[in-house]
Amino acid sequence: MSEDTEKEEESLFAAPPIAEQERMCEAILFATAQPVTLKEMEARMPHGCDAAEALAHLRKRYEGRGVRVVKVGDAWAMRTAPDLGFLMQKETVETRKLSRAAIETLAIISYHQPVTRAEIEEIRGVSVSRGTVDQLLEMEWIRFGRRKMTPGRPVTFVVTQTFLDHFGLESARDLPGLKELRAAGLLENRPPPGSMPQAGDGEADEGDEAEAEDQSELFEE
Amino acid sequence: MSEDTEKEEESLFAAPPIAEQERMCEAILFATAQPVTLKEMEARMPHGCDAAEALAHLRKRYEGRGVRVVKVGDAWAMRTAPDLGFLMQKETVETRKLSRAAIETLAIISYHQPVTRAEIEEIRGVSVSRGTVDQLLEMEWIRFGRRKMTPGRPVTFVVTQTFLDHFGLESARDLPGLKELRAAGLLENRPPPGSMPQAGDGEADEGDEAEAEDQSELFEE
Amino acid sequence: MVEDEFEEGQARVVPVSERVAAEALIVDIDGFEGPLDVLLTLGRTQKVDLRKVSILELARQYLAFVDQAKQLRIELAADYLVMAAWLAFLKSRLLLPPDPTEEGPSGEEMAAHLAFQLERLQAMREHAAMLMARDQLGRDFFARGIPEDVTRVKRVTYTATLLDLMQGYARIRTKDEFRPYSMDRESVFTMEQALERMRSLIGFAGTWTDISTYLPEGFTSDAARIRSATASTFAASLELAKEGKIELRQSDTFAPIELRRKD
Repeated sequence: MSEDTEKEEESLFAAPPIAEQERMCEAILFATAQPVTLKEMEARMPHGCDAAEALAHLRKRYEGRGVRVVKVGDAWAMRTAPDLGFLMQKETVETRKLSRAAIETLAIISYHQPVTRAEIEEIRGVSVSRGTVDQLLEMEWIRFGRRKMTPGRPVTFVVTQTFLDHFGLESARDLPGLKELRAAGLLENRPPPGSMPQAGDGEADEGDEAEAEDQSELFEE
Repeated sequence: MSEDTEKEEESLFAAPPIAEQERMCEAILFATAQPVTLKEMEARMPHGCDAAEALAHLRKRYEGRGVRVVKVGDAWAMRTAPDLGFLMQKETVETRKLSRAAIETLAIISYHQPVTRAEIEEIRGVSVSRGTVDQLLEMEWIRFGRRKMTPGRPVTFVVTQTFLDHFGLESARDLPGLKELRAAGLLENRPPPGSMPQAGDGEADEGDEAEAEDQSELFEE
Repeated sequence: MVEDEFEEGQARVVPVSERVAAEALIVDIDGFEGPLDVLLTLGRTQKVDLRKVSILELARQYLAFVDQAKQLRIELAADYLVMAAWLAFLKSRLLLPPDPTEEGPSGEEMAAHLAFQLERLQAMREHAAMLMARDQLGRDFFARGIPEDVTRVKRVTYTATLLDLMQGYARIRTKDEFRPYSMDRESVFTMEQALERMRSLIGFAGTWTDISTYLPEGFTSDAARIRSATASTFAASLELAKEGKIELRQSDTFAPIELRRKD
């Protein structure tokens, strides 16, 4: 191979000192876009260099530092130390308003707890998406209450202490009633003509209308 | 802002030891190809860290190595040592060949910044084509500076951090031969006596104020 | 270094023999970047410090250059000719003794400024070359080859206020009470109704009659109903007067309005 003749030619010149070879390895590993094999490294370094030895020195030098020399397959690369991974993340916290569907569901749970999903749907007049309930559970504003003693023994939802803390309430009973809401100007209309729909009246089946509304709920999220 | 409360919270914990901070700076600089400002760095490091001090240590540590810690404007970066460029033939990116007009325009902007188009034209004695400026803007080597307080409020051009990074300059003050040029009065904005023919007529007569601004600007950067 | 680059630039457009003959007579003016560039080249042929260049000699050379170019029927750009004219003027100023009554800068001042311009351009060219000769990123030194990008972790937290909660609840509980808005028409006597009523009555109005007597039954006691009926009856009267069916009169402001059939 031509490499051999080259070797003979170049062996007239001494290889650079090992410290210099280490510098070279360092620069190559730093700047190359892929992990580099020893062979590639030596091909790029002046003749007579011992990439393996230079690399061993370099590895040692980087021990315990913010950057490490790591083996990737049969090639070498430099990587930031794993314990500093947190520096490579930039966390941004974004606060968003709860969707209308979530607020309404939460409101119903807080006013009617313990309340089943079917009851929530009846009061809202639209079905409650799984995502909405999951979100509230995840936020730890609601939790499962005990099952209702009705056919099917449906689970109920109740609000949590986290919920009370967030809204500054001693208990859910402190929530203002409809009359007070009206007095506070939060209700514009006349009192409801009939009595309030009773919780536990059973699952009203959702018509097409409700389904259509359900769609809008999804979009709101 | 939430940042403040976070800060207060975290100030209860002591900042990591400086050696650890150095590791962090090392990892951050190592990971990115772009220069990172002190502010960005500290935003990513735990509260109470002194990135400037950590960097001073780090810079010293990398002295004479295959990779160096360099300052670019008000940011920091890691770059391979220039004497090892020969190892990196594979990484060499062929930059677009700049025309003589573009090179001269770039030089004029870097030495005279902030400088208006009319001033560039006066120095070169020819009008500056749109394409030349566009090319330099596109390469992000120049950007618009603040407008000059002269009639017409012309826009000015200044060089960018990318420019400094590309030419390995800490700041525009480190431009080669800047001092000598200034001493020779060749960076002065000398208004022509009487009616010297002007290329790109117009804002030839800058006030003394503008002149003073010119000079100080370079020192400021 | 700059020198080399510069000469190279010329070599592209000028045969060597011609350049040797007279460097000033380069006819392809496109090879130059304007008159200042030509002057700089001419100045450099004087092989002296630009600060000590003979402006007189320079002007002479430039004028010869322009002259030659014109003889070759090369279309000269206006700025070349403007420069020629200005240099001719400068030359005259430099040669003639200064006229103390004449205004404006002296020949020496103008010459000094030209020398300054040439020196500045030359300096910028040299420094441009110095800049380009520096180690450059991606050529002599390199950035990180495998950047580990900062991953942006976005954490979304949701919030709501007590007001949101209560309003939400109120919204649900009052949904059934919603009634589309429609005008309550019970106390309204429309103009159409008034017109219809009056058409059937004016046949009997042979004499002047107060229009208030035309208010319909049931609209004479409740104030709101009186208002509505009065307004519509009045409007209907105007309409009938317009049609020429009746005449209207009013003796005084706020006096009763009276109508009479028109025959």
